[in-house]
Amino acid sequence: MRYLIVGNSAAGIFAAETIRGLDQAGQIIMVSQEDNLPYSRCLTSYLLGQEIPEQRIYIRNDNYYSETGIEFIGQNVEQVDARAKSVLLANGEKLSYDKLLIATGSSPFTPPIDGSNLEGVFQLRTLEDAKKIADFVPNVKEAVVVGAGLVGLKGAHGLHELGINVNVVEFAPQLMPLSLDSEAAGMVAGLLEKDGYRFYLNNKVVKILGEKNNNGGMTVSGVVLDSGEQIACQLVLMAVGVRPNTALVRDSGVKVNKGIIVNDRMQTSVEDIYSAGDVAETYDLLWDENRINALWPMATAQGIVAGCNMAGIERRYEGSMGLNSAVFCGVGVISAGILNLPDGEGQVFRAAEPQRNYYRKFILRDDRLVGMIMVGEIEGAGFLSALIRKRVKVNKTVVNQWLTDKISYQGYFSEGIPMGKVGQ
Amino acid sequence: MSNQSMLIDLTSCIGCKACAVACKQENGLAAGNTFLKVWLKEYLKDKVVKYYVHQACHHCNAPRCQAACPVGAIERREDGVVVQDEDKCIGCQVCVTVCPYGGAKIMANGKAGKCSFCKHRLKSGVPSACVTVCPTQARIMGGREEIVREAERRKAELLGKGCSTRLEGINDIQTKVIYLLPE
Amino acid sequence: MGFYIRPQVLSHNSKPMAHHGDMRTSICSLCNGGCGLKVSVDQSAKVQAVFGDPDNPYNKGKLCPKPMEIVQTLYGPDRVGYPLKKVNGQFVRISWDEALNIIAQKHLNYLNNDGSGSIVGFTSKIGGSYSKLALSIFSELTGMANFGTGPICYDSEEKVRKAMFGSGSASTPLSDAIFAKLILIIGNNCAQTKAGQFQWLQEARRAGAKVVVIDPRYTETAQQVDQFIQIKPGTDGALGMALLHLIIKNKQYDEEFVREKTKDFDQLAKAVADFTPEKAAQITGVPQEVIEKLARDLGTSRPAMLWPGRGIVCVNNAGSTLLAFEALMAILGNIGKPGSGIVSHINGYGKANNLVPPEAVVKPHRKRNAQELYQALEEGEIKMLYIAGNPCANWPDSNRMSKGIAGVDFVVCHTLVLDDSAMLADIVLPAVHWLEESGMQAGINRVMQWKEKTGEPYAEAKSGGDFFRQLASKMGLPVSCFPDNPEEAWELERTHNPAIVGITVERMRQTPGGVHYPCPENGEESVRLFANAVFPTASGKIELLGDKRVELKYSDPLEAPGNAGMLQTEYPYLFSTVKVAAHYHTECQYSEWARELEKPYVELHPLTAVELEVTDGEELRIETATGSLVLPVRITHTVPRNVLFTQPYYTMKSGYETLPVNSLFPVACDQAGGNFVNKNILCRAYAERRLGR
Amino acid sequence: MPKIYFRPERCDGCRACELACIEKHSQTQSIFMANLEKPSPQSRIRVSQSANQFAAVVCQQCLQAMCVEACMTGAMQYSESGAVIHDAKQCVGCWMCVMVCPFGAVIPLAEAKKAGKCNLCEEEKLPACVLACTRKALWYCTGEEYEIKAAGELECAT
Repeated sequence: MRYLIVGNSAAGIFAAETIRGLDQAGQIIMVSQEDNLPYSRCLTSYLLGQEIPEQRIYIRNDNYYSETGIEFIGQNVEQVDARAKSVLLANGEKLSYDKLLIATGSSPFTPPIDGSNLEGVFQLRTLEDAKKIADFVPNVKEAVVVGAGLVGLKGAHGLHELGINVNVVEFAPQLMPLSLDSEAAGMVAGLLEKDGYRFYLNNKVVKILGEKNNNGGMTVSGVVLDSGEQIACQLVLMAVGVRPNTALVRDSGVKVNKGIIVNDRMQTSVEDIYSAGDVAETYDLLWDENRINALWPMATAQGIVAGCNMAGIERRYEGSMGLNSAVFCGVGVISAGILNLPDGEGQVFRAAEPQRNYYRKFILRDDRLVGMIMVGEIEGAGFLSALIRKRVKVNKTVVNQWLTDKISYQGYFSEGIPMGKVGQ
Repeated sequence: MSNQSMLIDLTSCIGCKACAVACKQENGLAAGNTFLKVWLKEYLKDKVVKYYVHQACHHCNAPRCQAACPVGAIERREDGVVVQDEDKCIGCQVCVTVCPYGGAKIMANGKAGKCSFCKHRLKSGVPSACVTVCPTQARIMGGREEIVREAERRKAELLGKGCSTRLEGINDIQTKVIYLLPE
Repeated sequence: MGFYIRPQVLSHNSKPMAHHGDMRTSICSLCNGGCGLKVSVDQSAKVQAVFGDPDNPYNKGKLCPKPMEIVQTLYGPDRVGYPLKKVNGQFVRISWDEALNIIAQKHLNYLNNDGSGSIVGFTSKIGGSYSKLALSIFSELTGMANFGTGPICYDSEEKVRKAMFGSGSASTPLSDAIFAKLILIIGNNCAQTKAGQFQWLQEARRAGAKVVVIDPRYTETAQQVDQFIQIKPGTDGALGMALLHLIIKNKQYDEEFVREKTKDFDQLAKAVADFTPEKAAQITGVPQEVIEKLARDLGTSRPAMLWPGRGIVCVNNAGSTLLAFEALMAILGNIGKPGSGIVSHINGYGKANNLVPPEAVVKPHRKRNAQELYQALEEGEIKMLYIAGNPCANWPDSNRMSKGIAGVDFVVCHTLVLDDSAMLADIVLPAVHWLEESGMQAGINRVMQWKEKTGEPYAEAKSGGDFFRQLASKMGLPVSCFPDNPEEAWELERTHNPAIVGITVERMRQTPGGVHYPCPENGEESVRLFANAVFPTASGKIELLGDKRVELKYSDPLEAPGNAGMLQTEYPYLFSTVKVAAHYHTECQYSEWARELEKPYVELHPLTAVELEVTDGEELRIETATGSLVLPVRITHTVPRNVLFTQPYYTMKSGYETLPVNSLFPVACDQAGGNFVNKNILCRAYAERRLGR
Repeated sequence: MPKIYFRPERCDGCRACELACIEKHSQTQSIFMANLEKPSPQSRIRVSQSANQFAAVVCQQCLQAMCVEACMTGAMQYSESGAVIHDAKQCVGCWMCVMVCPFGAVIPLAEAKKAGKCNLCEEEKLPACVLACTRKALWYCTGEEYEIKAAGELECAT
């Protein structure tokens, strides 16, 4: 059996390791645009901020490919030919496969802003991006980060760690609009502002200004906001979102919506082609529809499921859900599930103590926990995210206690919280 | 075949363990994996009490394993069958530690496993494998009321012979599998 | 660095069976219970699973665990698929042709140089009726003496019964239990040994029968019945004689039947005249009142059935015990009527005669009994052996047997698996499993059922029927004597045996549950023997004292063969084997499931355990005059003091890797001259840890 | 692989396990000094209460551990022996593991910016908590041993 895996991040390597574990004899070929050892993209901002040395960004050791018997090819895959069961590499070479996994992830989206091609405009996704920024920052004092999502804020943090003044511009009225509510976002904003960050909410960059540099090119000198305000800066970090890398499957018959559509076995609409990770649109168990949940834990779980099914062991993927964890100025922030239900739907439990950066919010729908946010004391958060995943009815008195008490696993208790029928 | 109950009459069990092997065969369980374990128990009261324990899932009405499973891999279906989904199981074995009956068991690969009431057979209206083979009617299956009636009848009959027994699963704790035990 | 994936947890533990397979009907050939099977077979004719046949009137779809364990034996790692030849201690694969050539040449050599007596067969029930018939034809053509399962299982029982009634077979089908008023089960844990048919006893009880179990152990059978009588091991004969004494004294016997249909009644009465219940109570440990009550019950409950088990057959005083109980049934008139008689798995239906033209018959130039065989092996009188079975585990003094077999010049083993005996062979031949061959299978209900072939033979496995025919051809023997297939074999057997001539393959196939035998030309079945009260003995009557080779006289098991001459001070305990439902002799141990269900152990009374300073699970070494064995202890109140019980299913060359228990039993037969003894043998025991282990 | 099993019906909530764990994970290795240390050592086993029932929650060494799947730095992994181990050197304190552990058994050590979890006291013969548990509510054994032990404890009611 010849397994071809496109992409060497979370989904790709977990799939490869699963296949290797189940099929010692099979040939595993991994192709990636990035010609290096598997590393964690989530750690690029840590690398940028010099919080970790480069070697720690790699999540597998130096001899990884040879030890696991994976053939690695550092090439971009241009095109999948499903009928011929082969892929076309950027260097013109063709690779055939018996089972193909597309785990190409996603790429930052660059909005059409005037000046976005100037020197000093960056995005932060890959190791290479981080290195490029690192090379550039010695001349930077002032930076603008476009987008206050998790990626933007982590990038901002990296720059801030280097002693750069960071200005964050966000279109929405709050930070992290997809993973926090306004109250928690306000709390995070307060924390960061105290640390020297400046936020421009309800705003967007309409133009990036440039000036001639010594090399004859144009370098960033500032940005113009929608409000008319100008911010002088030497670096712009674009973090306004990502798009799945689906270009390689065009004309292959693989159905694509926003991402590649897969079933609960991670199979695409074309036989023997599987997809997992940020590029795949998988079942979201809270929204009960296919969605992209571009998250590390989902990518690994999907990779394992894909690997099993590719190696002939039928396994089903339960589904994804939104889950985020971040630390701002030493304060942990965790959110999970559905954070904003339409008005009148569900029930919300909330507790806030801004003076000690403590916030908890639990969202119930049909007596089931569907979402939560925890700022500050985050111990036991996993039990709640598991409850959300489990979709069981919960006892409201206990949920109320969790607003202030320690949260702990209840399954040992005979009157344990999760009871009743699983599912919707 | 919904609302099916099972009676396990340990006073009629001859310990041949056909049920245990039928279970293995039916559910494709390799050595080391058991949903049903039959073992001898013996103690002294006013007489020697000797019977074979049938250690397996009782299919509780309020299963503790379901409450304890952190990932929702165990579910009590509408027909009362408590099923476990191997795909969801993460192998924490908590279901095993909370079950008062030793019903959820540690399988050879470390994940948990348990009796599924042969749910694949129920679908086609066939009783569970263990019931079909039992040579002594120690395992029978049928509608809940019918099974409870039969259990009470056997209990009364045994009492008439001076043998006191106890029924489990129809009083304070309700289970789909009812046990008639010698006392 | 650790790992991020644990592949072993990704596969599924259970794969519920999809019932797609072709379901074929067959008959279980393990314990002679004759349970109907439904065998699910896949497209490549591989057996997938075994179920009970709901249409079989005898087991009604119910089953014990044994047949379900088969699939694992059939395709398990121990199964032999190809002929093997031992070269420098290692087995190498050879062709059937080469194997047959070697065997034929060796056989002819020994036959010419050492005589027919130098070649001996050890066969058990491998294959079925086809193999059995071919073997008997081959034996007649070559003068080869055969040792079947008789000496280790039923010889005493069969001989005593034959001497009394003229037929050694069971006289009554088990299904007759529902007509009985009283069923006496003695030395027989049928709940374990005939589990698939146990429902008949339950039905009998529902129909009003009283079931009495006499056993030293509180067995699973004893648990399920109306009365359990615990008796000292090996003293059943005394109980039987006291019962005879009481029945005769109280004139509760069937006077007319005794007068018309039995012989030697006066001698019988004389023999038990002084065997009072007081005396029996002293010997057996059964209170006098209980004996008297049982006699009254027997005297007043007719019809009654007797179901003796190995507990009174494989013992050193079997003959007189059997004589006593069967005479008891006879004088009570419990013979030939519905719900009476003797139940047994012995299904003798006579031999087919004249299969071989008289001029071609070769008589064995030496006759030996089973005991003498050991010496003959040791002294090199036997040059060549055909083994189909596992004598190294199932015959007593297994170490001696193994040594004997190892010393034989040339050993051929026709076998399913590489067991203890096969390992000693020079040529190993792959045998078909009984599910892979059709044939006639008799059962505990006195019926002959046609067992259909279900699976295709594994690899190059061959039936004994084919093997002996092809061997005969290589040896230049008249091949025309041999049948070509199981159907033809049965046709041959039926037409050469007037007792079963009415039972054709077609008739068996068409009759659910099979045909009761004998069934002569007129096609009439005999549900129970002696229904016409005619007995095929010399006198035409029941000879109450048999052929007098066995005396109706109680003999103390401690003074009887195997124990006589042993010092009780040195060997203070008794040692016995008892069976479990998951195993049939040593055959099922190649199933992983069976090994998981049953682990060997030795049962001890708590006080015996205290005396031996062992607790539950600790290892105990048991020693007899012939060997020693270490087993974990299971303490139980259900066994008498000073008696140790273990099970006879484990061997060295299987997953158990335990010395076969028969190595502890001496080569001893009871007075009836039939059975080897595997119960009530003196032993000593001590905690294994004392040896510093 | 042996691991810690918790038998809920035996626990009386004495919290000896927590204390023993704190001592084990302290710098001073002193049950008296441990709580005075900075950063204060954290117990990896936590006793929780519901009504009058108690339960000790500790890493269950899941076979398909959610923390291993969620860890974006590769710090959470399976050891050769099969335990779930945590490589503190690799950990950046992102609390992804805290976010997913369904038992809440991964402890965020905020001061150290590292996750902390039960390591079964790998260098000891028996985990400290198991030793400390007087009610024998914590068992340290393999799955097979657990099955045998637990079957032995089954009430007649089975």
